[in-house]
Amino acid sequence: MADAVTEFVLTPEQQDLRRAVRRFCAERLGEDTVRRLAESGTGHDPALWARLGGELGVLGLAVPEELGGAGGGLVDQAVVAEEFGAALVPGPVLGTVGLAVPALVALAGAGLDEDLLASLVEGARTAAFAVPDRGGRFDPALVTVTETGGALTGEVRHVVDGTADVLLVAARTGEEIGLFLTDGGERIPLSTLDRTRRQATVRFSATPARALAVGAGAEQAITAALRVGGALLAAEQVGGAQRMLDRTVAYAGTRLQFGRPIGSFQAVKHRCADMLVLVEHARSTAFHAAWALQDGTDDPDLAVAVAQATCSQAYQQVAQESVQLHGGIGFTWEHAAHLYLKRAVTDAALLGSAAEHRERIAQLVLDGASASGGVRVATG
Amino acid sequence: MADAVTEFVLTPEQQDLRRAVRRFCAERLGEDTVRRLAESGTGHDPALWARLGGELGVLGLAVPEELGGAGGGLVDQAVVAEEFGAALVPGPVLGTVGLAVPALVALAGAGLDEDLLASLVEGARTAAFAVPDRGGRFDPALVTVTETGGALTGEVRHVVDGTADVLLVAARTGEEIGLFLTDGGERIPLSTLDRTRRQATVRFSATPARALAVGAGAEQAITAALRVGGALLAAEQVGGAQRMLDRTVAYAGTRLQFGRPIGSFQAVKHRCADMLVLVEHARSTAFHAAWALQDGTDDPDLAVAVAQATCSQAYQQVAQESVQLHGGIGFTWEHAAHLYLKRAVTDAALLGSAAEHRERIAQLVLDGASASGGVRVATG
Amino acid sequence: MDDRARVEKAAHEVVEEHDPRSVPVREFLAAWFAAGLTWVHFPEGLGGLGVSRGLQARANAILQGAGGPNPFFLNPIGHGMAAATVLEHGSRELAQELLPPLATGEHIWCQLFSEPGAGSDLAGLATSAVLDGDEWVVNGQKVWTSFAHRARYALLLARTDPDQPKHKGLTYFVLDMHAPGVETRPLRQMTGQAEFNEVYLTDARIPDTHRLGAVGNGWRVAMTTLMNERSAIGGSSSVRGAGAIADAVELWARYPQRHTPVLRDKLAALWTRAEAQRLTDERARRSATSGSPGPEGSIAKLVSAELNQHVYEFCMELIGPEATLYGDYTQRDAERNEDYRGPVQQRFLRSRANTIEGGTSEVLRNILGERILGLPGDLRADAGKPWKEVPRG
Amino acid sequence: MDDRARVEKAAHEVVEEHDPRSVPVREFLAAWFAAGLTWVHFPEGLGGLGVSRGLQARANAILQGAGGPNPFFLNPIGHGMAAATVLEHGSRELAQELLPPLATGEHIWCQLFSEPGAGSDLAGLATSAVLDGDEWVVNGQKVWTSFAHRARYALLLARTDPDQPKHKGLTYFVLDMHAPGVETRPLRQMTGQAEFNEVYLTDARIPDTHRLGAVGNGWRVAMTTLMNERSAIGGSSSVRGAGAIADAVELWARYPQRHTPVLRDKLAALWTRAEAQRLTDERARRSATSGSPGPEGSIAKLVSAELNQHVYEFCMELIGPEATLYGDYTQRDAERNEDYRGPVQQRFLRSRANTIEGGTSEVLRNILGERILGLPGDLRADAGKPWKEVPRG
Repeated sequence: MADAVTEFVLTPEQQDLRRAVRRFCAERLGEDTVRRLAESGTGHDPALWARLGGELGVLGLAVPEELGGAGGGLVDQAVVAEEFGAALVPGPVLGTVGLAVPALVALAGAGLDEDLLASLVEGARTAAFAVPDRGGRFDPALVTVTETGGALTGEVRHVVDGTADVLLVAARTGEEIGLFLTDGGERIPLSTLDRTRRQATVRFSATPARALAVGAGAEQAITAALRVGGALLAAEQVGGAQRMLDRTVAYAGTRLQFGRPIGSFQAVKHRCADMLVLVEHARSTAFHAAWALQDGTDDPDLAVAVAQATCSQAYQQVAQESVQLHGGIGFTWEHAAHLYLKRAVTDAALLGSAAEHRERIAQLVLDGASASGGVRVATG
Repeated sequence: MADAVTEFVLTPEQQDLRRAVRRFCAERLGEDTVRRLAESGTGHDPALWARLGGELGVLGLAVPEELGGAGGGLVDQAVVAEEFGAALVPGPVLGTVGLAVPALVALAGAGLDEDLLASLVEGARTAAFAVPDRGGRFDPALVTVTETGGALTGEVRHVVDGTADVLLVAARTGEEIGLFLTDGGERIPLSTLDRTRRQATVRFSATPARALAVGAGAEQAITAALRVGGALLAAEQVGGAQRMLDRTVAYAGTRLQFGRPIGSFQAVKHRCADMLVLVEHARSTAFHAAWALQDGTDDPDLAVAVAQATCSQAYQQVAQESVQLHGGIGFTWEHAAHLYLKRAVTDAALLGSAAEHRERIAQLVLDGASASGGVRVATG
Repeated sequence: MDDRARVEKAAHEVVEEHDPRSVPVREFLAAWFAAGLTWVHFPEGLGGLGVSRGLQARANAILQGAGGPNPFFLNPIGHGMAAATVLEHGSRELAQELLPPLATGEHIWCQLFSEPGAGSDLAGLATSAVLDGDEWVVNGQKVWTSFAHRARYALLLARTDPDQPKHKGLTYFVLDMHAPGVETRPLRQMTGQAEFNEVYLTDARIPDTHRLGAVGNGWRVAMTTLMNERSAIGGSSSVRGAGAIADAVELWARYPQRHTPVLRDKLAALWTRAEAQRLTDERARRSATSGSPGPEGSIAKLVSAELNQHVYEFCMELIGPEATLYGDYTQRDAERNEDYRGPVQQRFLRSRANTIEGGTSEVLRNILGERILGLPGDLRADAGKPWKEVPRG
Repeated sequence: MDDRARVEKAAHEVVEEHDPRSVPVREFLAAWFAAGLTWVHFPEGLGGLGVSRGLQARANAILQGAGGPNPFFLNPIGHGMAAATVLEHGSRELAQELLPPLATGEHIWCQLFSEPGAGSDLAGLATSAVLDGDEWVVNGQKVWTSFAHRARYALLLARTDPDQPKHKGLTYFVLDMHAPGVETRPLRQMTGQAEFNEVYLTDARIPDTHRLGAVGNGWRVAMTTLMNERSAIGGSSSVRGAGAIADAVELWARYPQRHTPVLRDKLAALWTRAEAQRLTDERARRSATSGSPGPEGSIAKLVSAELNQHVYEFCMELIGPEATLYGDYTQRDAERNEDYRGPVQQRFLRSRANTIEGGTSEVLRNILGERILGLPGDLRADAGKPWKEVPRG
């Protein structure tokens, strides 16, 4: 204890950051705005996005200053992601901030397009990450897009924020995997369950693209991006779950049935207590992952897998309980609960399911376990 | 509906039978007696057993009259098993009534030892079933005892009631499996978790034995016995779970904390409601299995697997909840809850775990499933 | 001729004289009613033959065997709740007026019980009915009403005496949904659909002859209706593997590339639970001595609601990335007798209401604990107080 | 010299002058106490140096680095609960008398709170203390007492005014366990062991100087003790994968023939939950502004109790048929500072008490709901009533 920066203890600057983002979201991204954008064609307001990048400056907090970012750490960005998740901020939060920007940062010195990175951080342009994953980790065998002569051919499904201005695309080039940049390709928007987090199928047919990296450099950048994306997605999940818990507790404290607040019934109170535990666990694992990636203090694979396994389950469970404890009103279109439930279901399926992350955890902690000493078994 | 004998509807005779057994257990096999026997060397009182077989006549209800039994159906025996489970009757209930007797009945006409069967039904002798199973079903590959020249060699572990007078033993004889009868072998009692349901390791070393059946006949008898044993074990589990539910409800209705019965708190009341559902499900599946085996009205494998998967989980869950809802007193040696918990844990491990039975259910209902029509998936 | 033969004879005559495959449905059902086959245990002249309720299954079997419709699905509230309530608590004249068009589906019925402020605490409802001459004047707002936009009549529970404790100040009415002051608005759900309605009552008038039961006796009358409702919602199919679990098994077969041993075990566990509940329903049905729905309905409702949710959660996990897609949120007014359940993602969302509608799982666990197990009731904040003094909101 | 340097210097001096590897434990701990290192935040002369509690970790690190004992394990109730309570609520003379032998482990302490009729409802306890001159005469029965058979002193909560509402009529004492009228009997558990005791109090006498806090103020004094207890029970290890989950992982490695993908997923889920709780404990520790245990302790206790149970349920499933065996039910008096946990079957049985002892999970969920989330309290049957008029049993 008592290090200058202690894991889990937010600095005063980070607390200010949190308050600023929360205020911005409350003023500019209230539920009405979120609903309006959710029902719009693109699901996204470029002007608002530019304000998040410019005025507020919270889209590239972990990007080094020399690359046009704020030069902070991933924990800063996680603080922002938590608030974004709480407010259900629509737009390319995951595609651009969660995946594309970290990939570009990882490519620093190796083909990095600094102008692009700066414009993404400013919110002037958007990007998505057209790289298939298996359980949130990169598997070259899944790459079906091919590159020949500076052009891409193939299809990637379920690209989050896939209608963004530019795409980072994993493609086979000869025997290797490369990471390519293109603003082309056919973008076929999908009809998503969560209209605040859009996806598209992306089709390339001799689409011109520029190589950012090939071989080990490309794979390292992809792996880094998927890890950061997993940690930031977990922070978003924490924010959504906390917001649903808060709203449920507020409702249970004021809604009267049988002449008393429903929160005075143990059936309701104890479920809220269980939601509290879920949210606390989610927050601990999400921020531990951000700290571990930022400071290199833990196995990044394990930290992210624990966060994703925990947060995906917690958010879904909390959102479902929230609907239940609101009763009929929580099932209506007018109430916000379903917006969070749909986000929770969506986030749980992105960058690896909880089951897939548990499998990774099992590989890391069980497969090498030894049976030295310890617990005995009575053998009759 | 409206058949002469409807599944799930007990006849007046079966209801009388239930009352008679319940009365006998209350008078002769109360908790003090059960505890005394549990702490005794053999865990079993031969005189009491003989009264169950003779005076009460409830050890061979499904045995045809011409073989010395009552000529009833398996449902009659399940009614008795439920009461035995409720009273934690010690002695060879599973080994003799659940497994050995059904095996001998299945052998009718093929080497059956009628005198033996009659003496088992009368409670004059006891038997156990030294046949390894995998998930409650017979797997010839597990048989390691071998027979040559009328003598057995090998070991069987975890034989329930393995210190019984005689053993039915599965053994390899040449290329085939045979079912053998012996009163020999070394019987090594195990120190069991549940002292009312004993086990032994049985070792044969050129132990004389008589062949009851060899080949298909032996395997059919073993399969029949394991199915009947599974159904009767499920009925015992129902009895134990119901007894624990009843005691818990009685306690919750009278124990006062905070000036009111603890059962008036939803935290307690709702757990009792969940226990009720578990017990009701267990009863439905256990008696369906008995009816299905008795009348051939359902796939016997499926009916027994559903009963075992359901009852093993239900009994353990109910017993654990019962300890919890009794609070500290339920954790003491003096209170009966632990006797039932230990029985529940034991029964869940015998004749296949719930997980193994679920695997069997999956084989039967999922592996052949077809995707015709039905539910669509929104594909964006 | 015994009752069974009498029912069979009457049923065979109707289907012979009015081939349900060719005669218009209402005409056929009018003949079915006239023959006393709609509810065989009802009195003669009111759609019945005055015989045991158990014989209804025999009549229905003949009806279905001849290709006839299921009258219940044409008018679920009418058949499932209204008919028995009107018969038991209305005058014979009222029953003669209301039952024939109910039986034929000419008059669809709905139920006006729940209110925004009275969900689990239904008896706390606030809609008022005040006597004015020989008419009652009704004001209030009802919600979660199926079929309201198509219904001709409603079962209405309203408060007639706010000075009484809440259960004692209620009265039960039949409301003409075409009366002035009755306004129906669709209520959109998270699925995008509007399966239910809100109903606003503004000085709507009901003749006193359309009161069911005595003034102040409405709660007792409503209990019959609710028992029937829970039984109807909870009653699982008697066919093994049918219902929600069938969706999961079909999806399992369609997504072999998504199979894992863990999902396989999960689905087997769900299937086993569905089967255990099916057998429990079957056991309750067979061992029931009376024909009226009892507390077993509460077990069925509790289990099937939670099971439905777990089944569709499983389905969403099974289909993986496709769970993040959704066809169409365009608002549509869904009706129970078409396939309103949609693709599996929609079924998942719809299942979230299962543990709320028709009695929350929390209320049902209280019922199981108190009415079946005999545990003591919750402490009550509103016990014995005049309704108007109990805090609401 | 700042406080940290002062603590470090004192600690190094003690371990240099009294090598904990060779000096008898009590002698060493007496020197440790004299140097003010037992509880550094306590006043000088009472085992402390009057510095920040956070520096205790530094002192302990030096102690353990030199191979010294963990004083807590030698006297868990004494260190975990009694010391702070005596310091805060006793006179300085009393603290000077009681703390040195407590610190060295010469006097083991126990806690006499729970009664057969007062479990979750601890404040409803019935043991009476009546003033007779300058002594209190105590009668009653206590239960679930660890270490009672070895203890010299007990923290006792007794009722001094039955006419007050239950929380207001309690007073807190230090009881000499060697006094006449104090009888200790082992209480056998389902494991066969007797880890706890019943204590019967028959006209046992306590000098008024051994009262902690004012007459009638016992509940407030007890709250400090209980917060410390919950924190001590619930506090999980800060080492990843330690505790109960380590047993499961070791068994997993020892039973490869029993591996299935379903069990693998289950164990991974348990491990993940244990890790999430460990991180949550860590987060609470690091962001705590005060050094005293807060409501986070209730989360830790709730989660670790249920997790322990699930871990040992998993172990029993993993070992299959061997779960049906048990070494030895012979009654033994177990003590917390030896390995009383035994083989895994015994640990499974022992874990069933985790959700009862030190606050049931039901009570803890109420605490989380009310004290952390701010939800309204349960309706109370005993609010404001004199204790003697509240039904008990």
